[in-house]
Amino acid sequence: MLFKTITKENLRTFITNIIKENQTFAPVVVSTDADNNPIYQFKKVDSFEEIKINYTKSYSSIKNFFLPYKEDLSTFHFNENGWEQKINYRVNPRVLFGVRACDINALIKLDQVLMKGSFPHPYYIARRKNTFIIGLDHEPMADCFCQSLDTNEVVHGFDIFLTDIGPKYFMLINSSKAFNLLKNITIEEVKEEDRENYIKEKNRLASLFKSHVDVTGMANLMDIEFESSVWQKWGDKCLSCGSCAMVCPTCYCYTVCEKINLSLKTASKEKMLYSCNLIDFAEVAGGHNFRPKSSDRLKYRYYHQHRGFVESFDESKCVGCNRCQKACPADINPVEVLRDLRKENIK
Amino acid sequence: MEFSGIPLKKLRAAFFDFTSCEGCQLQILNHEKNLPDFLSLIEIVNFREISSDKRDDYEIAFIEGAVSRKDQIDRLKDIRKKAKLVVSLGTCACYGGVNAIKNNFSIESMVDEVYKENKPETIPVQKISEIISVDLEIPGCPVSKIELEYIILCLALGSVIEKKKYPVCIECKQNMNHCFIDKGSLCFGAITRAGCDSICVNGGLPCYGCRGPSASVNWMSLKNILIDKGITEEEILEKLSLFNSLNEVIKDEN
Amino acid sequence: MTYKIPVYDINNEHSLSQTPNFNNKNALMKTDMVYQCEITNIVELTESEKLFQLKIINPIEAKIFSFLPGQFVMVEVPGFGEIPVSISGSTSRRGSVALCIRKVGKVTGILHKLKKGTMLGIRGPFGTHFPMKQMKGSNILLIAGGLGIAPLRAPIYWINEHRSDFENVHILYGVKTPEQILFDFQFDSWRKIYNYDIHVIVENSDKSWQGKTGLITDLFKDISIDVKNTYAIVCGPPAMFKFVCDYLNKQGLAMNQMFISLERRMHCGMGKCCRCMVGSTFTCVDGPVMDFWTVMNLKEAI
Amino acid sequence: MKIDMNINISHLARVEGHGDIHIQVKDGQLVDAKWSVVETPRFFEVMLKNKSLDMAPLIVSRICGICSISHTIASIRAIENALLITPPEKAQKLRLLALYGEILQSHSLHFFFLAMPDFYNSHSAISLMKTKGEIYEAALRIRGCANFICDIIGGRSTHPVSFCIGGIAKTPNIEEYTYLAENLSKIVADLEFAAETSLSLQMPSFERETEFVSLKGETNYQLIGGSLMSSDGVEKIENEYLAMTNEYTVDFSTSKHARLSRDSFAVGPLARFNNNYEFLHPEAKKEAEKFNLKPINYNPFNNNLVRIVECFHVLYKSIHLIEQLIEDKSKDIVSEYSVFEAEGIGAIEAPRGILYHHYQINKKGKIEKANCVIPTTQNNGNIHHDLSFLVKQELSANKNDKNITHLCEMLVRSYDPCISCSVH
Ligand SMILES: Cc1cc2nc3c(=O)[nH]c(=O)nc-3n(C[C@H](O)[C@H](O)[C@H](O)COP(=O)(O)OP(=O)(O)OC[C@H]3O[C@@H](n4cnc5c(N)ncnc54)[C@H](O)[C@@H]3O)c2cc1C
Ligand code: SF4
Ligand code: SF4
Ligand code: SF4
Repeated sequence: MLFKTITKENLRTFITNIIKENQTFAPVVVSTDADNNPIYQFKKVDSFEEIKINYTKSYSSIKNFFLPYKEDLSTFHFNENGWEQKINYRVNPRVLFGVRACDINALIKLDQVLMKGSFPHPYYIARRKNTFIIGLDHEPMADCFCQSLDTNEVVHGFDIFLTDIGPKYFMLINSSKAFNLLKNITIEEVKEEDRENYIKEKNRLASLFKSHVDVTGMANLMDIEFESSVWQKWGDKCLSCGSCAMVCPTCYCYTVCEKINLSLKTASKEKMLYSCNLIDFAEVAGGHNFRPKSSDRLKYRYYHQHRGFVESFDESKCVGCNRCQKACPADINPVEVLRDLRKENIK
Repeated sequence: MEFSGIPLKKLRAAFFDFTSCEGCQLQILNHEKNLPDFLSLIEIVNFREISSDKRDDYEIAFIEGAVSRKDQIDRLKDIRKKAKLVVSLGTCACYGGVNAIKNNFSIESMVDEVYKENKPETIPVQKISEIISVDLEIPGCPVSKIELEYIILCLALGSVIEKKKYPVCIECKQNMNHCFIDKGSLCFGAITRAGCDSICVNGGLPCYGCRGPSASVNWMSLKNILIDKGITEEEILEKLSLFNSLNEVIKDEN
Repeated sequence: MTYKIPVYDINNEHSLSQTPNFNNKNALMKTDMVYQCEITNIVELTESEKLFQLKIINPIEAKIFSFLPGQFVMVEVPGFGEIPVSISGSTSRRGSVALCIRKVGKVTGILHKLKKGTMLGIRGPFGTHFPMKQMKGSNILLIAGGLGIAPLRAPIYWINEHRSDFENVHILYGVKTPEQILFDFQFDSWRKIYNYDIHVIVENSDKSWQGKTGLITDLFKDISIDVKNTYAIVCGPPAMFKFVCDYLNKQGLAMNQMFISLERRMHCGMGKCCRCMVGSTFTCVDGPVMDFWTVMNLKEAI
Repeated sequence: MKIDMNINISHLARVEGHGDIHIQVKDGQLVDAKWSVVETPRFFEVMLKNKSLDMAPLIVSRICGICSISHTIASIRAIENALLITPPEKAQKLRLLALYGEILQSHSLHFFFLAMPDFYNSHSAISLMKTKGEIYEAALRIRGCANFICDIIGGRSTHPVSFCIGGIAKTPNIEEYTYLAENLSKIVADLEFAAETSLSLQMPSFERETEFVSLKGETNYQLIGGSLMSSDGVEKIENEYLAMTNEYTVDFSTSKHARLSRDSFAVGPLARFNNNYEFLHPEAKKEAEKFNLKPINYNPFNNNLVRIVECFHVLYKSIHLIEQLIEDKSKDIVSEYSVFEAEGIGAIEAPRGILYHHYQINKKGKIEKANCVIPTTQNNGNIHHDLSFLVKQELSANKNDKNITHLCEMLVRSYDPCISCSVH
């Protein structure tokens, strides 16, 4: 990793030029919520001015640039002799600008499952390797609890990461691709005062967290509290709508659906992101459902995050972005669920 | 005919309209790109709106619209006798649809108000399955042509027709919409069966449930959520009854 | 000066141009590329079950494809879907895959319409297998409920092909009604040629049925087992294997000497879609074959 | 020759909804000719009672699946007129564009799929597609593009979702505009090809002087709001629509009839053409000249050709409007409003003619009373009178019953009646 600084003016020029030559996605305002707060999403931008650089967090996570909601795994082409299967992993390079630390950490978690271990997922790898990520530090929102999950700091998984230190940005450069691009613009060596400002800023950001949840020993607790009434309590609220998993930066489960083209000449095998909260997630032949109740399914989502994933990778799958609560019509709040489980809410 | 080892059957289909806006029938002619392929999968033997040919040897009868007059009942029974497979096409046929709002008023006062003389005969609105047995329901106001294409293809191939069990919210998220409930308004997407690609929410309108309930409905929770947001029970009921499609959901309430 | 991000074409990676080898779990490969197979034979077993004999067309793929008893493949019917099916044949017949499939829904329904000569696809083998080598020198109890006999055919063939490695072999098989009995045309050869002891029991019998009536556990009265030197392989619905294994455990058979095969919904076979996760275990990668101890330690296994 | 003939067509095909034709001739003399609508009434006006305002456009959209955009816009306009809301200009432009889309969609549906088979002695477009492949490929592209406009602007081509009281809920992005503009430019050739082919179509010769009612063009071919006019010289403002329609019931039809200066009047493409010819787009005028059409034209069969003329008009207008919209960077698309006791009328030109929605709103913002007057309702009387005129003309030309039946069907179709709409 290299450490440099870049002036705000130069960053603007840099990003403007990147936008000119690459498909670039960055946060823009798309709506406002009941309290009149802006809602942001990563959308394709045509100029630096469109970007809301001081955005809070995007409503949907950036995982969908790597795991699209829907994606053709392969296509079948029918002919007189039968059929032929075709697979293509080609992805055009694109740039994501303004990605938060927790979201980059979420990608690292996905990398564990989808790039390493058994049966690496070529579709994901193709997207991951063709996405240039420029990260950006920010003040946490009141409901962000990434600090509790150690995901508010990044050390890898990005190309460039920026921290605002007043007149300029402190810059972490983490790929040769990034290094080559930066040759186009003036960047500066880190000076003593920059380092001071950087550390100060980092400490300031860390001190701003208001939401905390203790996840130590959570993995075992999940097993111990498997029959807990807490699940019933939250399960009664849950609408089994799957919104949480759709916006979550690390939920990756899916369903597969095949479609024959009306012409009967081709068919496609489509992967669609699913959610373990949906009623037929664990339904098998014969109609048996392993998780018939909404509370079973809600529990399972937490179980995968705080036990299953920990067992495999020694860390939780949740990064603490709290998008799931924002997207949940029933306002189910992961911090409250986990606290309930720790019996911290009982006075 | 055969498709990759599977026998392919060109089904003789008829389309009939009852009390409706005929918007669902219109969808059959839409999605123009696929229309020639679509028409090659079925043989249309009766479709008054676009053809003056009329034959009674149909295997599948697609019924659009609800019942709102006595003579329609006999017409329906006759269709049931002739068809091997009866399909309710659209929300009117499956649930009564917008027409059923009429059932909140007394027939007599209604007729009096609109017709001073030459008063027509009319009965309360009923869905098709209240009159005859229905083999397949394809709700939607209007039906989604893409879904209809899929169903016709399944019928031609003799394959199982899979209904989505999950609610509209999933599709709404796929379309990266901001949730109406987070905006403080009402939406029934969380209890409505997906398959429309959340087309209403994409366009700026909440989902009022034209496709009927999804496979897992938690009405009590949704109702509490809406009331928490400051939406009145009266408004919830008004919107819930737009299509007459979510009635069974409220029944659970008691 | 350019700001263009270079393309990284993963298609150029050497391993992606190779024929996928699903036994090499850690390699980057075209994980969704199927082996094309021809249906060479279809045996109608009952009204709802058929045995499909598939032949892998490409000789290289036929050579790569090797499996162990208990493993499964993902069967692809292009345009309709892909489903997990246990391999129900001998491990020694290279390039040939036998599948016994019950008609329950969309894909299986279409499979039952297909004729000899149709092309299908398979991916695999996936999952864990029965530890046949570890069982060497022991008595073997093969216990099947209903369709559970399908995955048992692989160990049945294996044991015969290595007959001297094993002691007594008992097959206990329970079904609901007599018509549902599968593979009874093979029972004679299994008894006489393979030298297995076979017991069948039917839950609801009719006049035509000459044999025993009752629950599968009733069959234990007819055999004697040496719990110290026996391994059990149990396949069937969750309620059945729990019942059977609990019984055997009470008789003194150790939990880790009983193996069962779990069924879950699966869409990939590779630990990616999460549909088959039980607690934190992937049935497709860490299973479907597990010993009873492991299963009992999984939340919501049954 | 003194002939007897009874023509009874029940549920006329290739029209929207259920209508019957009855002709009775005795000794070569016409005894009775009836156009009777037998559609079941749905009582939309009653359904609207006590409904919240935002529900009104959604409900009335379901009056008709083919012209749902027109109903939605008319409904919203009635509410906006009542509550004195002026939607932002951009929203107004988008609504107009959607209406263009609907006219193109509806006209091309009618011309190619419902009317065209008559001219080739065919029963349906489905069979005609096999022999007239080229025309139908063009027709499908035209319709595809028309539906695409509606999808993009209204969120969906049938029962739009993006129109709201005060404006519009979303605007297309640049990519969508550009794609739309490109597609529209592409189908110009298709439409020209279709028009070229239509030159050879023989419209039956028939004329009956009648009154034509439409919105009054001041500076353009008026489609949304403004004042009302008739070719007999009547002029009214939007709010006086009742004086323009004068609905009454008849015993042989569930749909009402209407009259103004004469027994009946006509609305629709030919009425607009006759009343507002000067405001047609020059390219549309050129087309009209090719068809030898000039105002004032009294042959209802020419409605068919005027549809093609109007297609040219809306096509060129749409292309132009999209250019303007691309330039229009304003973000203002919805006007705020408050509710009070009020009454409002919205008049617009639907594909089949002038359409009125009229609501009384109470102080709680609920609809107290509603009235909708549908184009086909206004045309029913005219169709009815045309029928006897046509039969008489053909009888004196010694035509047989087969010929007469065919012509009667064609006559009704040329009005493109939207029957379920008329019995709302
Ligand atoms: C390891 C394993 C081995 C199996 N071996 C055999 C075998 O040897 N013979 C045999 O007949 N069956 C076997 N099955 C079951 C078989 O996979 C299902 O019957 C099949 O997937 C149903 O597919 P369908 O499209 O016909 O059903 P669908 O129409 O999709 O649905 C019918 C039912 O099957 C369930 N289902 C759908 N897809 C799957 C899936 N991918 N996995 C599990 N359930 C699903 C649905 O939830 C539904 O309840 C095995 C399953 C597993 C997990
Ligand atoms: S579970 Fe919720 S808080 Fe955790 S990463 Fe997912 S969306 Fe964010
Ligand atoms: S807007 Fe409606 S459909 Fe979309 S997520 Fe919210 S509740 Fe679900
Ligand atoms: S979003 Fe809701 S109302 Fe709209 S089409 Fe879908 S199901 Fe129907």
